[in-house]
Formats: sequence, C-alpha cells, structure tokens
Amino acid sequence: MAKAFAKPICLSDQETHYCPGCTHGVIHRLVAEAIDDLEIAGRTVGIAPVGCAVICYNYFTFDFQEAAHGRAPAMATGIKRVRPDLIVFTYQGDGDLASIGMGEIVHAANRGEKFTTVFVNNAVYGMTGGQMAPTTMPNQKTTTSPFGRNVEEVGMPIRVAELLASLATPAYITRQTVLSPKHILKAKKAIRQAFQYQVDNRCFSFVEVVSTCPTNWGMTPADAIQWAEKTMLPYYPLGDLKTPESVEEA
Amino acid sequence: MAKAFAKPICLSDQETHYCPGCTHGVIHRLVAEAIDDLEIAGRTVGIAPVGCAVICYNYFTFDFQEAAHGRAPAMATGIKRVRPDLIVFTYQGDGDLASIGMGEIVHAANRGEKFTTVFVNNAVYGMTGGQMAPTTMPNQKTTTSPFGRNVEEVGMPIRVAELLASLATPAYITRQTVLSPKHILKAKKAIRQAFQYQVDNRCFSFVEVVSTCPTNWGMTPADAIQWAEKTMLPYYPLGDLKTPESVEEA
Amino acid sequence: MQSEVMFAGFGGQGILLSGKILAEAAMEKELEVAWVPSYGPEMRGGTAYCTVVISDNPIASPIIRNPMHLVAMNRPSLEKFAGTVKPGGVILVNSSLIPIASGREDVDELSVPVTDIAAGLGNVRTANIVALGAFVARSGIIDFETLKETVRNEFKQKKKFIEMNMAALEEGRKAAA
Amino acid sequence: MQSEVMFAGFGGQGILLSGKILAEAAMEKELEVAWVPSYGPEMRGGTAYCTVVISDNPIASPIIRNPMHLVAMNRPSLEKFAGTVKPGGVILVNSSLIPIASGREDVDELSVPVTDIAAGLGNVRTANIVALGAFVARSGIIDFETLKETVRNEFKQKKKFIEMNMAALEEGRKAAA
Amino acid sequence: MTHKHRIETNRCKGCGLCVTVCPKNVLELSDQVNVKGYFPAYQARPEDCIYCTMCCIMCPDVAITITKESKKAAQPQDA
Amino acid sequence: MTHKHRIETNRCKGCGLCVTVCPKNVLELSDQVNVKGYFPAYQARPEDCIYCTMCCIMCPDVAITITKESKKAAQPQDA
Amino acid sequence: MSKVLMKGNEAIGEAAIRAGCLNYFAYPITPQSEVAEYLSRRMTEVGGVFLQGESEVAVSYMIFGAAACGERVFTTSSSPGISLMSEGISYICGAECPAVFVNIMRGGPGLGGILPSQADYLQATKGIGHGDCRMLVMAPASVQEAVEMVMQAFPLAEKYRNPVMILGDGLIGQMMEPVSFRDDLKVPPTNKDDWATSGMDTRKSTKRNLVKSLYLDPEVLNAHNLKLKAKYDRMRQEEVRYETYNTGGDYRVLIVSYGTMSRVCRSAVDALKARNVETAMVRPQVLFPFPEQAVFDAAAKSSCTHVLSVEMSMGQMVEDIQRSVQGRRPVHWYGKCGGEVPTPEEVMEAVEALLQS
Amino acid sequence: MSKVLMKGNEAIGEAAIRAGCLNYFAYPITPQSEVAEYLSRRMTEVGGVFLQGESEVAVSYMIFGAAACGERVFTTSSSPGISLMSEGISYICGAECPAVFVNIMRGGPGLGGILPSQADYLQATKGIGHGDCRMLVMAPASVQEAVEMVMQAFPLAEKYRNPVMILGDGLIGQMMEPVSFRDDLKVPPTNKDDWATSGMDTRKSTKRNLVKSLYLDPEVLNAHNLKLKAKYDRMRQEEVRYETYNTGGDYRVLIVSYGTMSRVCRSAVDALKARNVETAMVRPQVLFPFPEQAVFDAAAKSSCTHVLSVEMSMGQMVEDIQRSVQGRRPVHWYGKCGGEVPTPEEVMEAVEALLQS
Ligand SMILES: Cc1ncc(C[n+]2csc(CCOP(=O)(O)OP(=O)(O)O)c2C)c(N)n1
Ligand SMILES: Cc1ncc(C[n+]2csc(CCOP(=O)(O)OP(=O)(O)O)c2C)c(N)n1
Ligand code: SF4
Ligand code: SF4
Ligand code: SF4
Ligand code: SF4
Repeated sequence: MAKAFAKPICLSDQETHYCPGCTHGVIHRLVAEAIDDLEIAGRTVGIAPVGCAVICYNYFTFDFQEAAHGRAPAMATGIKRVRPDLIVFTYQGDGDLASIGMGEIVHAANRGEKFTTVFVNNAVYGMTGGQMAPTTMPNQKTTTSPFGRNVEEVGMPIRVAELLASLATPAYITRQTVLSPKHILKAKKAIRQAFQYQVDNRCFSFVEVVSTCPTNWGMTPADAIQWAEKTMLPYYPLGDLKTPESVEEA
Repeated sequence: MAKAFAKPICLSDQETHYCPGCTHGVIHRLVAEAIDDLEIAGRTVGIAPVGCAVICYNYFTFDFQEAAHGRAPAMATGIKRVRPDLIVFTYQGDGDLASIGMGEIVHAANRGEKFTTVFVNNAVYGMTGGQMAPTTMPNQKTTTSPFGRNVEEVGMPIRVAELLASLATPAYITRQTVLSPKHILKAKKAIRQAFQYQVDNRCFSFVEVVSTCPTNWGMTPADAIQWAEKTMLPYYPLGDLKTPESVEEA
Repeated sequence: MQSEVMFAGFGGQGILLSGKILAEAAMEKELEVAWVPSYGPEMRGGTAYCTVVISDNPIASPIIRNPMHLVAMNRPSLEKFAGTVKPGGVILVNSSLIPIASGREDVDELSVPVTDIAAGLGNVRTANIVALGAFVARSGIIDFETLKETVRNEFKQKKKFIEMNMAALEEGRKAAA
Repeated sequence: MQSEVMFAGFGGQGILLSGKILAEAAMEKELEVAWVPSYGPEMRGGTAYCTVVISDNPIASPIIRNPMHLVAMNRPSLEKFAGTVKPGGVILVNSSLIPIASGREDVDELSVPVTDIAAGLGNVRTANIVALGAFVARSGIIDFETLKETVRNEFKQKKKFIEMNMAALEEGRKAAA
Repeated sequence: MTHKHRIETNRCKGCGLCVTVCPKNVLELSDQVNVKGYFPAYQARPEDCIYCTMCCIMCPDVAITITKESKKAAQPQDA
Repeated sequence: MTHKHRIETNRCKGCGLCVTVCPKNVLELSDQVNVKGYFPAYQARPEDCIYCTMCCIMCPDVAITITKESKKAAQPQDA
Repeated sequence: MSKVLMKGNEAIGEAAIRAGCLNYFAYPITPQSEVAEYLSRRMTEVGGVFLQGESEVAVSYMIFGAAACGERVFTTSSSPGISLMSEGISYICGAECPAVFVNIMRGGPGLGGILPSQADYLQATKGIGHGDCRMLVMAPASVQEAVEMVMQAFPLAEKYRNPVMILGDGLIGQMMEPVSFRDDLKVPPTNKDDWATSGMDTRKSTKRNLVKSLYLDPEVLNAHNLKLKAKYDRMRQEEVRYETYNTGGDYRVLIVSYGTMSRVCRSAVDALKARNVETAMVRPQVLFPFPEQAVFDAAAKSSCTHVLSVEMSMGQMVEDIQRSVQGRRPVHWYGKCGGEVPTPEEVMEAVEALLQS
Repeated sequence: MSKVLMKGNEAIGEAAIRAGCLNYFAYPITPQSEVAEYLSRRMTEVGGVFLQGESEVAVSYMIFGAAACGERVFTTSSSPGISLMSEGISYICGAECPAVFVNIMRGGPGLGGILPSQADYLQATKGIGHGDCRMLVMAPASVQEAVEMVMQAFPLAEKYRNPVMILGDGLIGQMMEPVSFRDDLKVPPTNKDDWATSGMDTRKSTKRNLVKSLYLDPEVLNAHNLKLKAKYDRMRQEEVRYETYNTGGDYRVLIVSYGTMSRVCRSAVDALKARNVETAMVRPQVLFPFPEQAVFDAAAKSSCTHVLSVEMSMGQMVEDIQRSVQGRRPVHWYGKCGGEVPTPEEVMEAVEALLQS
C-alpha cells in the first residue's frame, strides 16, 4: 500500500500562478509524468494556448512554443510536418479549442496529424474573467451569461470528444477527468497512451479532461469538484470514444 | 403522368455562368421552388458563398448578401439575430463550408441559429481550378493532389452532415443528391422542409447535396453523374441524419 | 487643487471598491475625478491597487506615480508604494496585517488595525470601509457626511449591509481621531 | 525592335499554348520575351487571350493594348481586337469559324480555315498549331526552323503528338504561302 | 388542354443530361451550334414525349419547360 | 526503509483537496498563514498516514511528496 | 445633465445603447471584456441583441450581416482580435455598410501584454485590410469623450456607409470617470431602403437589394474604388477634428499626441510652462483623416524649433506628422510601448533633451 | 546560366526550393493558386513538405510553428488571404521567427476582383498587424526579379529573425518570362540553436528554447519592443533598395513607381523623351524600408517641378513619397485599381496633364 511520490523530472520547480484548487496543476503533472515515462523530453515541443495556461511553459523544462488563441493545432501541424521526429502536444482550454479554435482542431484531427492534444474542459473562460464557453453547462451563470446559459438562445454545450470521434480518420479520442485520485490515475494512463500513439507514429491523439475553475465558478475547490461531478460528468461521459484499433476493426 | 413545368418565379431569367452539366443550376432551382412554394421571397435574404456560386445572386430575384469565403454562417447569424423575421439561407460549397468555414458552420449549427444552409458537396474546389477539398474522395486527383488524395497524409473526406448531426442542439440535418430526377424530387422535398423549419422558427436546418463538377473532374456531365453515384454515394449516404423531432424523442 | 489617493492591498480586500466610493463621493461634491485601476492577467492573488484623482479642474494625466496619499491594506503594498507618497500626505497602514511602519518622516502616518476592527464588527470584508472612514477622517479630502451618503447609496440594493458599513465608517473615523 | 502578338479565341482552343510556344521559340533565339495571359474567374467559355511580347531589349511594359499582330481564332476575338492592331501588322483570321473579315485596310490580313485544316489532319485540337504555323510563316517574326524545334520540344513527353503537330505546322505554313 | 414541350435553344449548354434521363428516348443533341457555341438538345422524336417532365427536372439550366395550354392559345405562342 | 510524507508549506495554496481525499483523515489546514497568504495543509495525525499517495495525486501544486528512505538518511534531510 | 461614475468599457456599451444601437456581437478579450459583460445584462433589459461569437473572425461577419440589413450594430475588441477582423472590415468597406468597431488597444505585437498601448495606430489609419479601404478613426482621451464619440460614430458610419473605429487605449476602457449621456447626440438612423437587404416586404418594394464587394469587371471595380476614394476624400474635407493646447503664445516645441497619452502631455505642457519652457500641443481627436493642416500650421510657427510625437508605440503617428510638417521642422518621436504610460516627468525630460540637442 | 520560360507563380515556387526552403503551407486563391499546384508535385519530387491548410488563418500558424522549429518555410496568398494572416504575422514578428510571405495582390477591398493590383501597399508596409510590428517588403517588377527576391528573402528573414514579404501584383504571378535560378543566391541557413524549438536532443543541449510573444511585465514588453524597433531601424539602414531610371539629366517630373506598374512607367518615360518631355523614375525594390533619401534627392533636383506616384491603387505609396519629399515639390497621384494596368499612354497623359496644370 505504501508508495513513494515525487515531482516528475520534466516539471520545473516553479510554483504555478493558478488559483488554489485549480486542476490545471494536476493535468500539467500528468503530462510531465507521461513524458518522463516515455523518456521523450529531449525531443518534445509543447504548445501553450491562450488561456489560464498561457504561461504553462514556465512549468515544464523542455522546448515550448506559445500559440495564438485557438491556433495551437495549426502550429502543431506546422511542426510535425517539418519535423516528424519531434513529439508535439498542444495544451488547450475550452474557449481556446472549442470556440475560436474549432476549425483548427477539427481539421488537424481529420488530417490525422500525429500530435497529441490535451483539452482542459472547465466549462468557462478562465483567464479573461469567467465568460461563457461553448462547453458551459445549461443554465450555468457566467459573466456573459448572467442569467445562466440559455440553450434556446445559444444551444447546448459542445461535446468536443464526440464531435472529433465522429470523423472518419483513425484517432485516439478519450475523455477523462481529475476530480478524484482514482480518476487522476485513469487520466494518467490515457495521457500516457496518447503520447504512446504519437511515439508509435500512429495517429492523432486527444485527451479531454473534465476540470474545474473554482474561481470563476465562485466555489471552493471542494465544491467545484462536487459540482463538476454532479453537473458535468453526466453530460460529458468518461472513457475512450475512439481508438485507431476500433476504426481499423470497423 | 403528363405534367407542366415552369421556371420558378423567384429564379431570375438570367442564364447562369456555370459549366455545362454543372448541378449548381439544379440546386438553385430547388431553392427557388421552395421559396416560391412557401411564398417567402419578400422576406428572404440569401447569402452567396465564395466559390463557383459567388454570383448566384444574379439568378434570384430577392435580397442577397455576398459573404467572404467560409463566413456565410456568421453573416446569417448576424441577420437572424437582428431580424428574426427574415428568412435567411446560406448557399455554400465544400471548400467554403467544410474547409475555411468549418468553425462558423459548427458554431452556427450548435447555437441552433434559425437559418437554412444548402451545402453543395462536389468533392473539389470549383472556382479556383480544381484544388483538393476536405470532401475530396480517397485517391481522387485534383490540382493540389496530383497523385490522388492520400488519406495517410491528409485524412479521410469529411462527412459534414454526420459531423453536424453529432451536436446536441436540435436541428434538421439531411443529405440529398441531384444525380437523377428521382433524387432531385427528394432533394426538393428536403429543401422545402428545411425552409419550413425556419418558417416555423424551429431550428437550424442543413441540406447537404452531393453534386458534380464535370469540369474539374475532367469528365463529361454524364460520366460525372456516374462517378458521383459510384464513388461518392457509398461514402456519403443519403437521407435524414437528424430532425428536431428525433432529438426531442431521444 | 488636485489630490490623489492610492488604495493598495491583496485582491479580494475590496481595494477597487474603496477607491470607487471615494471617487463617487468626490463626484457628488462636483469635483473632477478619475479612478484608475491596475489590471492584470491573474484572476487571484498578487497586489491590486487603484488610484483616485480628485481635482477642482479637469484632470490632465490620470497616471500618477507619486500620489498625495496611500491606503495600504497589506505589507507588500506598503513596501512597494510608501516611498512614492508626496511629502505631507497621509499613509494609512493596516496594522492588523502590517507589522512594520512606512519609515517616512515627512508624512502623516496613521496606523489602524482595520482588519481587526472589521472582524470585531462581525465581517472582515468591511475592512476596506473601516480604512476608508479612517482615511477620509484624517485627510479631510472630502467631508465625512458626503462619504456616508455615498456609502449608503452604494449598498442601497442590499439594505442589510448598510448598517454594517455605516458602523465600519464610524469605527474608522474613531480610530483616526 | 519590339513586336507583340495577341492570340485570342475560345477557352479550350489552345490559345495560351500557341502563345507559349512562340515565346519559347523567341527565347531560344536569345530574344527577350514576356507572355501575358488574360485570366478570369470562369472555368469555361468566354474569350481567352494572351499577348506575347518579343524584343531585343529588356521589355518595359508587358501590358500591350495595341499589339503588332493578331491571331483570331473565333469571331468575338476578331470583333473585339481587330481594331487594336497596329498598321502594318498581320491579322490571322480563322475562317473556319469566322465568316467576316477584319475590315482593316492597313494590315496584312490572312484568312486561313485552321479548324478545318486541323480536322483534316484528324484532330481539331491542333488548330492552334496550324494557326501558329501560318502566322509565323507570314509574319516572319521568328524563323520557322526554330519554331519547329520548339514544337518538337514541347511535345517531347508525348511522342505520338509530335508528328501530328509537325504536320499541322506545315499545313499552316502552306496555307500562309 | 394539351401539353407543350419547349427547349430554349440559346439557354441550353448541350450537357446532354436531359437526353440520358428521358424515359422515352425523345431527345438528342443537335449538330447545329447555338449562340453560345454549344450543341443544344432538341426533341428528335416529339411524338413519343409523354410530358413526364423528367428532362425539365434534370436540366441544370432551366432550358426546358412544359406548359399546359388550350390548343388555341398554343399556336400564337409557338410562332 | 521507511516512508516520509512532506508538505512544502510555501508551495501549498490551501485548497484543501488533499484533506478531502485522505482516506485516513490525516490532513488538516493550518491556521498559520504562509508566505503567499494561504493557510497550508499539514499532517494533523501523521501517525495515521499509510503513505497511499492519494493526497500527492490530488494536489494540483505538487506540494506533497512521499519518499522512501533509509532511516539514517532521513534525519538530516528532515532538518 | 446628471453624471455617473462609470468604467470606460461600460460607458462605451451604454453609449451605444443611448445612440440607438441595440445590436452587439463580440468575443471576450482583455482589456475590454467588461463591454460584453455589461451588455450581456443591459441588452436583455432593453430588448436588444447580445451575442458572444465564436471568434473575432466570425464576429466581424456577424457585424457585416447585421449591418447589411440596415441595422445599427457594433463590436468591441482589442488588438489581436482586431487583426482577425481585418478581412471582415475590408469587406464591409467594399460593400459600403455602416458599422462601429471599438479597439481598446493593448501592447503588441503578438500576444504582447494586456496593458494600455497605442500601437495599432498605423493598422487602424492605414492598413486595416487589403484593398483600398479606410476607416474613419476616432481617438477619445477621456471616458466622456469615448461616450460622445461612440454616439457620434453611428451617424458618421451611416453618412459614409463605411465602418468607423473608436481607437482607445486600455486605460480608456479600464478607467472610471464621471460621464453624462447627451441625448442630443442621438441621431435617428438614415433611411437605408435603397441599399440594405432588409427584405423586400419590409421596405414595401419589388426592387431587390444586393450587398456585395465583388466586381469582376476591372473598369467597374476601378469606378467602385474611385467612389470609395471620393468618400475618403470627403472625410478629409469634413471630418478632421483636433484640439490645440497652449498654441496661443510662442512655444519652442510642438507636441502632437492623442488619447490618454495626450492628457499626460497636457500635464507636461503645464509643468514645463512652470519651468519657463513653452510648449504647445495639437491633439488629433480624429486620426484618419489626420489634421495635416493644423499640425503644419502649428509646427510652422516661427518660435517652434521642434515637433515631438508622443505615443504609446514605437513611433507610428510620427509618420503622419512628418508627412504633415513637410520638412519645415525636425520631427521626433518619444514613446513607450508595453503598458506603462509615460509620466509627465518623462515627457518633460524628452522635451528638454530635444532642446538641449 | 540557362533560362527557362516560366509563369511567375511557378517560378516563385521553384525559387523557394532553390533557396533551400522545402516547406510550404498554403490555401488556394486566385491569382496565385499555381504556386500550390506546382509545389504539390514538386515538393513530392524533392522530398519536401506540401500541405494545403484549411484556411489562411491556420496556414499563418503552420508557418509560425514550422519557423519556430528553425526550418525554412514559406507561404503564398493573395489580398483577402493576407488579411486573414494579419494576426499570425504579428505573432511571428513578436516571437522573432524568420518566414517568407508572398502576396500576389488582386483588386480590393473585400472580394474585389482577381486581376492585378497594388492596393495592399499600406497594409504590407505599415499595418500588417496589431502592435509595433513591421515586415521587410520586397516588390519585384519581373519574374526574374521575383525569383531573386524569393531567394534573398530567406536569408534576410533569418538575418532579422522577422518575416519578409514579397509583394507582387497579379501580373507577376500570371506572366511567363525567361528566368534563371542563380545558385549564388542560395545561402545556407543560419544556426538557430540559440532560440529555435528544435528539440533539445536535436541541438544537443540541456537548455530549453521558448518561442513566445507574451510579455506581461510592461517594462519587459517595452524593452522587447525597443529591440524590435532597433531591428527595423537597422533595416532602414541596410536594406533600402531601389533603381533609378533616366535620373542623369534634367527632368521636369519625377515618377515613383514599383512592380509591374514601374515597367509601364519606364515605357512612358521613354515615350515622353521622344516627345521631348524629360521625366525620370525612382523604383523602390524594397518598399519597407522606403528609399526616403533617394526619393528626396531625385525630387529635390532643381529641374524637377512635380513628383508623381503611379500606383495600381487609389493612392497609397504617395503617402510615403510625401513624407520623403518633405514639401520640396508637389506630390501627385495617378493610378487605377480594379485590375486593368494603366498603359504607358495613360501615364503619359497623366504626366502631361501635370505639366499643363
Ligand atoms: C484573438 C484573441 N481573442 C481573445 C483573446 C482573449 N482571451 C485570452 S484567454 C481567453 C479565454 C481562455 O479560456 P479557455 O480557453 O477556456 O482557458 P482557461 O483560461 O479556462 O484555462 C480569451 C478569450 C486573445 N488573447 N486573443
Ligand atoms: C479568404 C479567401 N481565401 C481563398 C479564396 C479563393 N477561393 C475562391 S473560391 C474558392 C474555393 C471554392 O470552392 P467550393 O467552396 O468547393 O465551391 P465550388 O467552387 O466548388 O462551387 C477559393 C479557395 C478567397 N476568395 N478568399
Ligand atoms: S481562473 Fe480558473 S482555470 Fe484559471 S487558474 Fe483560476 S481556477 Fe484555474
Ligand atoms: S467549375 Fe465545377 S462547380 Fe464550378 S461551374 Fe464548373 S462544373 Fe460547376
Ligand atoms: S439538360 Fe438542359 S442544358 Fe443540358 S442538354 Fe438538356 S436542355 Fe441543354
Ligand atoms: S492539495 Fe496541495 S495545494 Fe491543496 S491544500 Fe493540499 S497540499 Fe495544499
């Protein structure tokens, strides 16, 4: 039962700027653990989004690029096409990936670009102060949906993993969460798997992570976790939506 | 058995600039027939794409706007939000809608914007000289895929109707074709239905039409029809993918 | 005559609101005012500050590097800004959280345990109002009655807060006496 | 010395190719050349034309509104451009498709049924080469041997076309005699 | 009441699609070029026409119409 | 060999998530503010700790580590 | 008129409503997200349209579509977001639709920073999009002026059937100042029946309207461009707007500055006067068209030996000043770009350095 | 050197390959789609990268990502497509990456037309994106010059770690002319180990590289902008490039013109000489930095009474000429924009009209 636990090597020592209880920190660690595990830090290039994770490069020790809002998949495409030997991942929030960057992620996924995307779905725009995201839950209040998301007016939240899984090109598409240690351990496996597919030059790989934003939800970290479990998980079911194997079998 | 057939009223007299046998002409007529039928020309605003149909407004007699490449759904959103009483449709090619305009169509569909999109899928960029489109078939030769579409390199063709149907917001999403009179009569019904949903202020409605581009395919019109039947229809199956009723039941 | 007040502290200490209330009070007196916030990318933590400029003439530059007065709600703020205050100005130090003094000889330094006073009133979140009361009482930058009126107005939507905040103002005034 | 030739006709008549071959032949002779196409948005139909400028000095403006010569492959082209040709130039009229004349007295008008000749050779698509042969023979703009060499080169990938096109050139030359 | 099948020769682009869909094999492409340079369709066997409108429905250029008309009115329009 | 549970007090943001996931209810938030102004977690009942790493896994700030160490080495590091 | 203390961003949102514009589409970006936050409530109250678009590209076309229907419509963004609207703004110019764009500038290039800047001057006044397109660009120096300019922008956009931009720095958006909303600035919309695609029934007409920017015939496109050029030339005649400060007496240095920066310069002019260094200022309130003549005249004054452009940028307006001054006086630049607004003291130093040189 | 007859667009594609750039991302648009069509074959032959992106916005970031890895990379587009790259170009400037952008201009604004134009001058030279960003802009007047400039653009982009734009009009892309590919213009890439995100193992380093444009601290962002400004100032020192024509003798009118238009003007200068009207021309080959001094000197010549900017636009470069001439001579504009290239005769008329005025 007793185990050891240490900071992954390719995670830097720097303390993060995230709010207390923000799950970005956990997800960073899982990415770092996967990269450590696969011993690929020396050939990895990360791509930071525009969102709360915009300076996430400060927390990793390998090469990094900073994208424009939503364009990380295009940058990753640029890198992988000219340097297929590099391991590339994008780390993107839901405003970044699902709103302004929808075209880029759909096309990168559909072309089967061989990079990995870690998609942090916290149902809100964090960095800019809690505006509505495409993933905001029905009736959820945000600074631009002060009366709650009205689905009659702006539609239902987008399930990005399902959307991408509906494309015909083979890919690894999974949805995970970090709401409890058990979930975190599963998410860790999924992220490792996503990188593994890339190392094997297999396919595009995509890990959606259902997350929290206690600050903009106006909750304590513990309450945020409960809210996400109760409200988000039923709408954003966990698990693998697509694997390259499942496509080949079909 | 014997019937009459006349040009729809809201189709102008002007001869089109389309190539011989190009199915854009048929689809224009079907749109005009639906608008005549519903007697809505006086409150309709069409939106022309950038593509071979860029000057399609010359062939209709009601108000029209000309969009930028891919942005017709955003323009339609702008109109419907400020003038919900108007009937608005976008007419878009596959380069326009599925490549550069992917973000706009996904978001308009997901918000449930109450306009109608007629999506002409001819598997190629027509106007600019036959470049590869997201809908180009595997191994199909185009001016930018001179050795045929290599799915290992650029992925599988995008099935836009399926992609949009995977969104949770209620909508009418159907795929039709105009490869034969029988198909045309079905497509006519679907287009009329799409406008009907809009007239009823019900939901976003979307009609994909599998079409031909004899010129850029380098075929006679008759051969183009055969090729589309043989190659495209198996990959782009016809029929309704989603109706607002089906969502409500689910 | 122009005078400037910098309010500084942790985000969440109500810094921006104190400034806004002062600015509104001055506006009531038909003075020219400008309220200039610091704004940064981080949602939480770090130092928040704002400057209120009050003048009987149109305000030229609203960017003030040397304010007349400072209300320092936490230690980093005092350390960062104490040196910028003009000679003769008031420096209010929230002694509940700041164990040190400004070190300035040429200013009117006023040490008030505003957080403790607020806690005593039953709500630490009124610390900013305690500080405002103390600062206005000492500096005389506007008359106290107008300030009270403005605070009353500010909370008119949430009646139950009015009393608590009026008490906070009074406690501040007493502490500054 | 600079001279310009406009090739004009329907899209699909090989207009751009005739111009390109002439330009390449001139380039072989170490002359300066520029080939300027018309380009439009429509894939099919309408009038296509290109201008070839040949000079022994660097070419200044490649935009020519009054060319020295005109090769008109269809009626709209003749009608549109006949008036622009400089006095003394050659106007080749494809009499297979053009039932009218240029109406110009001050030019060297040459009427050749190039489409019919090409059909006689077994492939209407060589009409452009027939016209080119006739035009070069009449205008003497470059020597015929170089032209033949260039055509041979142009089709070197598709050997089976070489012979047909050489025959087309010859027929053109004969028609111009 | 009778039916009238009419092809606007100068609107036709000679694509031949009407020819292929006619169930009674009525139509053919002409060998006379029209003003646009196309070889337009015409009713080679008008007597076989059953006015099913298949050709009209297929024609991308709305070059074919079928009208119902009383015999009287038909003639002047035909001129 | 033994295990060592360590919370970097100044890295901790006092979010309390470790407290909620500890299966043995070992952790609590301190009432002493840290340099960042947060109330950090600490092992209120270290004797109950089973070194399951649940808190480490949950902590968004990598503020908790558990190391295996020989007893000898442990002490100087602990200082 | 009663005054309220308002943040620039909120005041801008309110001003649009007071101007009769009830349609707003936008995408969040610091330092102007408060406009959207404010209007997400306010538009509901007044029965207007608030929609958060999926991107700035999409927003620019939502604006286009709505404007082409003849409805008053506006958006707000900040520097990177405005770049994404380039194509859309060019289309709106080409299609001759009125619309209002607000750019609350932050430091650049790229992601840059989020603090105030004036580094989009050249983009706004010269290079907003491809083709021969221009916008009228207004530059407020206070929240009150921002409010007035927003209210004036709608009728101006309609007068020219062209987009109008309000170019404010981050401080204009973030600062609170007392504002009053002048009812007299509310101008009823022009009749758009002859061009707007409002639906034929709506305008009781059988003539259809068409909004487009494509002109395949080169002569027609040239004529269209000449028509646009005539509009821009008319703006040059009718819309120049500027303020002078201390230009009455003899001054040695002419400062040209706009927006927040000009307020700092005003302090500097006063403080320099106290030191017996006479300076004057021209403050363009409209940046395109640029007050060429006013700057020329002020620079040509015999006492004046130097002209100084003071900008929160690496030297952009200085090019227009050089153009205007026509070699009569040396033209210099002083500025910063990154978010820190230069202080009066820094401007004074720059002026004094000039005079020592 | 052997010459081949090539279409400008194809020659541009080939030139990049000859320059050692084997990476191309683009989106089709008339009048430059032939570059993509050509390279879709050629890159396969040479083992390079050809990818048709989903949009110009995406392409600009594919370029950014690839450039940030230290690889030579380029794209081509035309006016509306370039507007969509505005934000991306600003990011690439901010992040200091080398890359080459080719704009084969068509008439605008909006969808405009597809025929040649020079209406993106101000956008390219002044307003390509938000923030204080600039590009070196080269303007070829022939297919041969286009080829040479493309080959020179890569080392220049690397010298400055900044994007370089080749600004050609549609004719440069569509015309065929004889070209030779000069091997001597092929310059090996610079060592990018100190900044490019090429993977730590690749450069055998334990120091990681970071490519970014965000600087939240205003002082740091200001310093970063000053660094960029220093680069642009260095360009102003080192990269001015122009050609003069007939400036030797006494002339009455100075024409300033670039690209295809300058060739027409050259014909006009010759034809006017034949009519005893002496004119001269300065042709900027690089548009930013602008040859201010050369234009000033040529305009200041005592015989010269007028300066005429001849452009396929509604008057854009004329602003730079006004700035350069510093009031010494009246500066005029003549131009067209819509696709028709003015003829030598039209230019001659414009010159003669000037002299009669
Ligand atoms: C083009 C552009 N538009 C808008 C912004 C402003 N912006 C920065 S972050 C952000 C939203 C980020 O939200 P999300 O992607 O959900 O990430 P989170 O902050 O929640 O982690 C926005 C809109 C920008 N920087 N650039
Ligand atoms: C921003 C922008 N990019 C590119 C183009 C060039 N362009 C015009 S039409 C077109 C493709 C049209 O193809 P599609 O949408 O499939 O329609 P089709 O012509 O086949 O009907 C392109 C790329 C443009 N006009 N604007
Ligand atoms: S605002 Fe939300 S997403 Fe951003 S750091 Fe705070 S909790 Fe995390
Ligand atoms: S190019 Fe293709 S899509 Fe365009 S008109 Fe011709 S056949 Fe139709
Ligand atoms: S379908 Fe229409 S266009 Fe085609 S041949 Fe028949 S009549 Fe002519
Ligand atoms: S989870 Fe981490 S940051 Fe949160 S209280 Fe525990 S140790 Fe501190």
